[in-house]
Amino acid sequence: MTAPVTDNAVLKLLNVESAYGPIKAIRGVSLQVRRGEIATVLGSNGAGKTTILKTISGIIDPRKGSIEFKGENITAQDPAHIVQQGLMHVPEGREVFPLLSVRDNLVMGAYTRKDRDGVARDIEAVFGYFPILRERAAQDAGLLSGGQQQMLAISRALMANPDLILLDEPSLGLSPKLTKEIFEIVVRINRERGTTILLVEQNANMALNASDYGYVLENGRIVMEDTCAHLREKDDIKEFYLGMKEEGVRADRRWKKKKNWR
Amino acid sequence: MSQPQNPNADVLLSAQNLSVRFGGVLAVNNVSFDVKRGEVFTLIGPNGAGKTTVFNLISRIYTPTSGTIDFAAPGGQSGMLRLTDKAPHEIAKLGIARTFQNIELFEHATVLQNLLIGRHTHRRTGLWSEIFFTGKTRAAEIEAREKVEQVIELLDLQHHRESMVAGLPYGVRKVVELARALCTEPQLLLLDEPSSGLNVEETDDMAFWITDIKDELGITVLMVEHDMGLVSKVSDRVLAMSMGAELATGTPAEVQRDPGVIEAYLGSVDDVSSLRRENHPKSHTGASA
Amino acid sequence: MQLLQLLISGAAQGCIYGLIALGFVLIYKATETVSFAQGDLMMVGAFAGLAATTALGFPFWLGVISAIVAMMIFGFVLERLVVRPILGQPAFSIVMLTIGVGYVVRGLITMIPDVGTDTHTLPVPYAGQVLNIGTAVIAAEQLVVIGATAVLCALLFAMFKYSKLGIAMQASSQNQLAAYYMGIPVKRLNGLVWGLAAGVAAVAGLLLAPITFVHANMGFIGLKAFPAAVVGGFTSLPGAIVGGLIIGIVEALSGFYLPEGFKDIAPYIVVLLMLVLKPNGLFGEKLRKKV
Amino acid sequence: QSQGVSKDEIVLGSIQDLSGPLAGFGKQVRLGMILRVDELNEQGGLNGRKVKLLVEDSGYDPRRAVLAAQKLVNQDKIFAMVGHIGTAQNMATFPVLFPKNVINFFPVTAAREMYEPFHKLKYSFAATYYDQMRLAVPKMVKEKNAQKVCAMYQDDEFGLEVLRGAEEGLKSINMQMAEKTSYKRGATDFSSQMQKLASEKCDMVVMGTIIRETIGGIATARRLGFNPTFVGSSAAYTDLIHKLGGPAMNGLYATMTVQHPYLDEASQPIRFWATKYQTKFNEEPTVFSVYGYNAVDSFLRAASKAGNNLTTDSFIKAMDTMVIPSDIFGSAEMTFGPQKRLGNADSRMSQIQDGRWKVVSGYLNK
Amino acid sequence: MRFIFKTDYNQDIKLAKHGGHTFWYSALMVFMLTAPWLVDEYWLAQLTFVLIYAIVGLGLMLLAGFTGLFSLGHAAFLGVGAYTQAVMVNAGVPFPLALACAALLSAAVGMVVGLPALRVKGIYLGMATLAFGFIVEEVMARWEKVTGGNAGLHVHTPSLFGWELDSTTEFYGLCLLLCVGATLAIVNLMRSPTGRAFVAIRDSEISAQSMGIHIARYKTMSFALSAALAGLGGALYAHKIQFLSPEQFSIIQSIDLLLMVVIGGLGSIHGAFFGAIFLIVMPQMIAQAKDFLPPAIGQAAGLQGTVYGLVLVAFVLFEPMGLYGRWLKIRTYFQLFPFYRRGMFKRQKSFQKSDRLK
Ligand SMILES: Nc1ncnc2c1ncn2[C@@H]1O[C@H](COP(=O)(O)OP(=O)(O)OP(=O)(O)O)[C@@H](O)[C@H]1O
Ligand SMILES: Nc1ncnc2c1ncn2[C@@H]1O[C@H](COP(=O)(O)OP(=O)(O)OP(=O)(O)O)[C@@H](O)[C@H]1O
Ligand SMILES: [Mg+2]
Ligand SMILES: [Mg+2]
Repeated sequence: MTAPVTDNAVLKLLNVESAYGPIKAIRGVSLQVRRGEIATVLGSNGAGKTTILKTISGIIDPRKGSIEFKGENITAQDPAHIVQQGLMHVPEGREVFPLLSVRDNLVMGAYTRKDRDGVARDIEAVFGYFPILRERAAQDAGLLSGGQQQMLAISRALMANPDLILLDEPSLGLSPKLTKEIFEIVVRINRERGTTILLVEQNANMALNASDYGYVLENGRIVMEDTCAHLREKDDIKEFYLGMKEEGVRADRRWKKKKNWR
Repeated sequence: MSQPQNPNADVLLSAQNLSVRFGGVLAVNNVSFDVKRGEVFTLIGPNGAGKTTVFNLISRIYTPTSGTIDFAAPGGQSGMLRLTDKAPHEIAKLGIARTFQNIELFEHATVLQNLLIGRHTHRRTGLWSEIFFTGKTRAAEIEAREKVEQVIELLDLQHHRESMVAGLPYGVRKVVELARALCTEPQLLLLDEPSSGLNVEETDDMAFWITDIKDELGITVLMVEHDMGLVSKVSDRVLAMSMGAELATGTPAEVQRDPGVIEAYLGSVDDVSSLRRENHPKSHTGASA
Repeated sequence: MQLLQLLISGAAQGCIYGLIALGFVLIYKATETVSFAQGDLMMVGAFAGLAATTALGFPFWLGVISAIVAMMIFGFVLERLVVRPILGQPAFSIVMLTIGVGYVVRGLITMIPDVGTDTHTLPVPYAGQVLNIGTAVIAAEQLVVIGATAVLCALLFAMFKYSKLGIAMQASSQNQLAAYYMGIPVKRLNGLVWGLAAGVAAVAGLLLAPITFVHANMGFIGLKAFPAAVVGGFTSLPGAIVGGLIIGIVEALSGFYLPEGFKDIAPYIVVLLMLVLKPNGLFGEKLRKKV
Repeated sequence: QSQGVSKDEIVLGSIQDLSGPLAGFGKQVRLGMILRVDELNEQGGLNGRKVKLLVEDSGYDPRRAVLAAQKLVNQDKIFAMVGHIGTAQNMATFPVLFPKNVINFFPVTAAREMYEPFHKLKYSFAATYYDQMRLAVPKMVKEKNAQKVCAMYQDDEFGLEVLRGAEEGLKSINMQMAEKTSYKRGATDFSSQMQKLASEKCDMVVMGTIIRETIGGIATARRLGFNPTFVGSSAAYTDLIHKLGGPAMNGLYATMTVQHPYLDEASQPIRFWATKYQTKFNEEPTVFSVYGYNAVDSFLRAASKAGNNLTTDSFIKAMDTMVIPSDIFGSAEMTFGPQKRLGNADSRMSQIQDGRWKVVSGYLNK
Repeated sequence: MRFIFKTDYNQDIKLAKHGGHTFWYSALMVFMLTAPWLVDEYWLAQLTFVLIYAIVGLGLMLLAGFTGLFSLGHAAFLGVGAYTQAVMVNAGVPFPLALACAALLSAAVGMVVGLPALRVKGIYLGMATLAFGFIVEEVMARWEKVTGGNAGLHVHTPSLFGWELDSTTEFYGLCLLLCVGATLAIVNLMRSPTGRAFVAIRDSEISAQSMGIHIARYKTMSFALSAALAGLGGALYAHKIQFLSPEQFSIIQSIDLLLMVVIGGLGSIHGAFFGAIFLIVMPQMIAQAKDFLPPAIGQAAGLQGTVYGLVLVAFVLFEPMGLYGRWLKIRTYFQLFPFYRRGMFKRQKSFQKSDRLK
């Protein structure tokens, strides 16, 4: 069964501006994610991708602009409230509960849910995706390896059975095999449950293949947006994000680097 | 203390039959390897294979349940030092520096201060000289800054010199951590997933840097990495681990061809187009318009 | 026989420390801060009981219950007014805050004309009765403390171990950011924790009142409960009770067998020994950051 | 001309514990002082000078007492410090007062340091705890035919003074303290102490205790079935003992210098005074109210004797021949001289009978 | 906004970063030197207390603010210093020698306390130091032969070869001298490897260790230095207050000291001074202010504690960075003057993380 992509936007950002103290991290970002689609934000280091996601989930209060989720204005709301509306965020840097067992971490993922049976079923489901978590179910999450924690962080978000998942670099620290698997799972969840996904990912190749629509962020501004099919064909994208450079360009860059260096 | 003889003058670090157990988990299981002077040696393996644990054993955060680690004595002396007999803070002094998988910087300090802390092993001043800030201390401070500036220039960090680490994006922090490790002027550099969180272009830069570190600075590199592109580009030899045990060793190409490695680690050949939605949604105008 | 009486007296006193330590552990487990106001909340609880039974003329049990409820509300309000605005600041800010709150609460109680500076008794129905155990005796007041401590400890233990709420409280203390990401209403839970802690404090205050009297400085006994919590491990509820018992018994024995002065510092010597020998206390988990 | 005295005003300072462990007492001393000051000012003052009383809070902390004294002496320019509470607190302020020639008048503490070693600016009124116990203990031993005298005392200067007095008194009748045990201020558990005394089979226990500890200690002893004769100092002579401790306190002896002003006291002048106090402040007076009242009263007597030209020197001169007669509260006559800075060393015994203090002896004199 | 272009490493190391610094600190020094002629005796005495507490505060700042080790028993070091000084001066030892001994003995005690600190952190360290504080207090009370026990100990005026330092002004001069010296010492330390090692330990022990920092040694050193300054402050305190008794060095004093550095602003040297000013001036202000209140409130028992607590709570609520943080904002406001925007210092939401794992 494949859920169709519909036209109405679940998430809408309008001219959002966020800052850390005097430093503006994003400057007037507008984007929208439609129900059932996978959208992605590409951008180099420090472009402000994480900041956008944090602003959406209420961890940062924007200076300006508004954020709408499922038709409700959630600008600067309490993060817990936003999650209760059905929005889940897989943060950069895992952020597991280090002194709780793996199982309790998963239970916390389902905090907003009332259906015990559904939760039990979903725990089995994520154990199916990542068998290592079942093995370590009673271990403190803080003792897992980096990649295992990443699996836990993703699983924990799935436990909430949300309408929209914000994924911040899900493949961070995962083995090539698992990276692929993770994306397969993400796509599967999108297709089967109709969960909408907003994805931030350094592995642009994966991201552009798995997503439907993409935004390119530079210095806190959106500079390009299009369907991923189109983006994949653009030369800039190919060069800067997919690493398909001609040898000449590459050597040139190498030389520039080298020149600075005695 | 027994002074194990260096069997091979080329070997900088030698781990023999390392094992470590945490409760029921055998995180590292009888692993042996040698890192030769001047090479880039890479550990790969599925998540939870025990790669970081090997690093932690070398930097003495953990003590092995069994096995030994030896390190060629600094200053060109013959013979090997038994690392497993050393205290954790002595490791840096011997010339081993490392970065961390989850980034462990001094958050409430500037980049410059972080790098200066990296110079700690080269400290020459005493407490009293520092309290009175004598000429000697001043000279030492200036010298430390000169060294730090060289690293800043190498890694292009000028822009961030005075920024607080807490406010830096993930990618920059990775570089700062590398810079801090370089400031100790190590013989052996341990890099735990240097490219995670970097995009393709930045990963490219990282590859250049690692090559430069090896070639120009003559520093031996032991690294853990998941990006096979980077691994093939810079490593001389690769050790693949799985479930704590050794899986395969060899050149990057050899290891990548190993069926065991493919099975446990690499997965099927890269074809990610299968992820695409079969029927593309029709293009829509963005909200930003 | 001497020894038996000493052990019994020590254990009874130890339960008092344990009871107060429960409050510390509750707050620590759920918010990772140490509340220096716990002793003062206890004092306010005792005064509340006093007000209910004497000024308002409630019957004893009604007075006790209304005092506990009033204190829980007070805890809620306290959280809302002063703790919530700085939620997310380093734990140490909150420690300072509780010290400030302690000062204010003690000062305000002292300022109540005609009541604040005096010492009072809380009339309890079981006052003055004693129970004979062989040749040793134990006062009814102490017996009640022991019983209540056991019950409270069991309840709180079950909450943290098995209820989603209790786990969520621990989760928010370990990683507040992640707790928000999970949709855990951290603020509301914090309010609940402070309410509960104030309730526990009120219970302690009411139980202690017949033993130590009600006065503005009765909260200082909290300083003896710290050692109890540390010995037990600070994160373990049963540990708090065991720690309390150890401290109480050590105190009783050293008061009897050792030279003058040792009784007062014995708890602290035990703490220092404990921290040197077993830094995380008897039941504290051994923690290490994985890098 | 001395500081603090002007044409129409005399400024007096006092430091009380208004927020610490003795806040209850500090408050009452202050009210007692205010009562007397107001009486005077309503009558037009002393030689046309009104008295202004400044009270600071020390929280029973010597450091804060010093800061408060600095404010009073150097900023407010007080003429004298009157009725300052606490031994250590007083001692700590001496170096602030004396260089500025400010008198420390009738501090509310019965420590010997308040008049010894001699200093021309020290005046003390109360029989010291030391003297109280030195005289009371031998008398009680004889009366009760006690064989083993023991002590429980607070581990501070106050408790030690009681202990030392009792030991000295025992020496005078060739006895020794059989066992002694101490506790820290604020302690709530006295079981090991009392068990220690019980196991020694003490038949008289000297209590170097104040209020809650007196009650706690005696209650614990009674529970353990240990019933010696308890003898306390004037610090334990307060109505709180029987009000809080209930019937278990009956039988406790304590020394006293002034009588507790019960509102229904048989003595008419005390009843009148107590009612006045009650009406003015809406709370019942205690011995501490009396201490405060008396301190100011005695000061005024001396100041009035010093005449219109009130200076520190003239005040001291007036005090040199001062005799303060016995008052309504039953304190003994006080006399002062150039070298005699303690009013008297007399106290009486009283006992709690049927939930109330009763005077049971005349003045104990050497 | 001031931009500083750096052209020389020395510029980075220099204490005064620009002309403004030089000017203002010189002005402050001039004021401090002329203070005896500018302010009356009462305020000079308060100023002396401020200097003494600033010295202690510098030490505690080193420990708590820079090394991240919170001590709940710091009054014990103050006490050790004070009693050492008192006993030695009373025995006729020249006071500079006594000062040195006070500082050294405190430092030695600090090292001993540092021992458990090597294994415990956070709240456990707080409890260890708290326990230690109680024990020292008890020793001061029980060791009557030396300390005079609870009866207390009078301290003679400091004298040097027959010259007595008894006037308020002279003693103020001494305190000023020592305070400036202590400040320079700490400032120097903080721009040297040792100071950086402290900060490193505070932020991440594991990575400090991997940078070659001997955690145990530096923690002990931090304790020793901090205790030495507390001992020095204690010695001066002994002279200023002239009467010592054990309860002056109780947990209340320890908490006051901690409040001082927190209210001043953790992690800044200015903070120690701001905190000291606060600690001394605040109770005096309350005492002064209550004369203006209606007597029913102004004279009520407990007022002082209530106001003190309220101020403390208000500080934590509205200025968690302490007085120094507030000062920075005011300064920035003026530097930026016409361009200052509201919200510039608006705090972003912040989130607490377990510091059981560090
Ligand atoms: N806590 C902070 N304080 C100050 N500035 C910050 C903070 N966090 C982020 N910034 C700044 O905001 C900008 C955007 O950061 P953000 O983390 O959103 O980047 P990003 O696109 O997610 O980068 P990365 O790919 O490295 O994760 C950066 O320039 C960074 O310096
Ligand atoms: N301190 C510890 N206590 C218990 N288990 C541990 C501890 N440290 C590591 N482990 C376990 O040892 C195994 C190896 O962990 P390690 O961190 O070395 O993996 P890794 O190879 O670095 O994986 P990744 O690529 O995901 O970072 C994991 O299963 C982990 O859960
Ligand atoms: Mg990011
Ligand atoms: Mg790893």
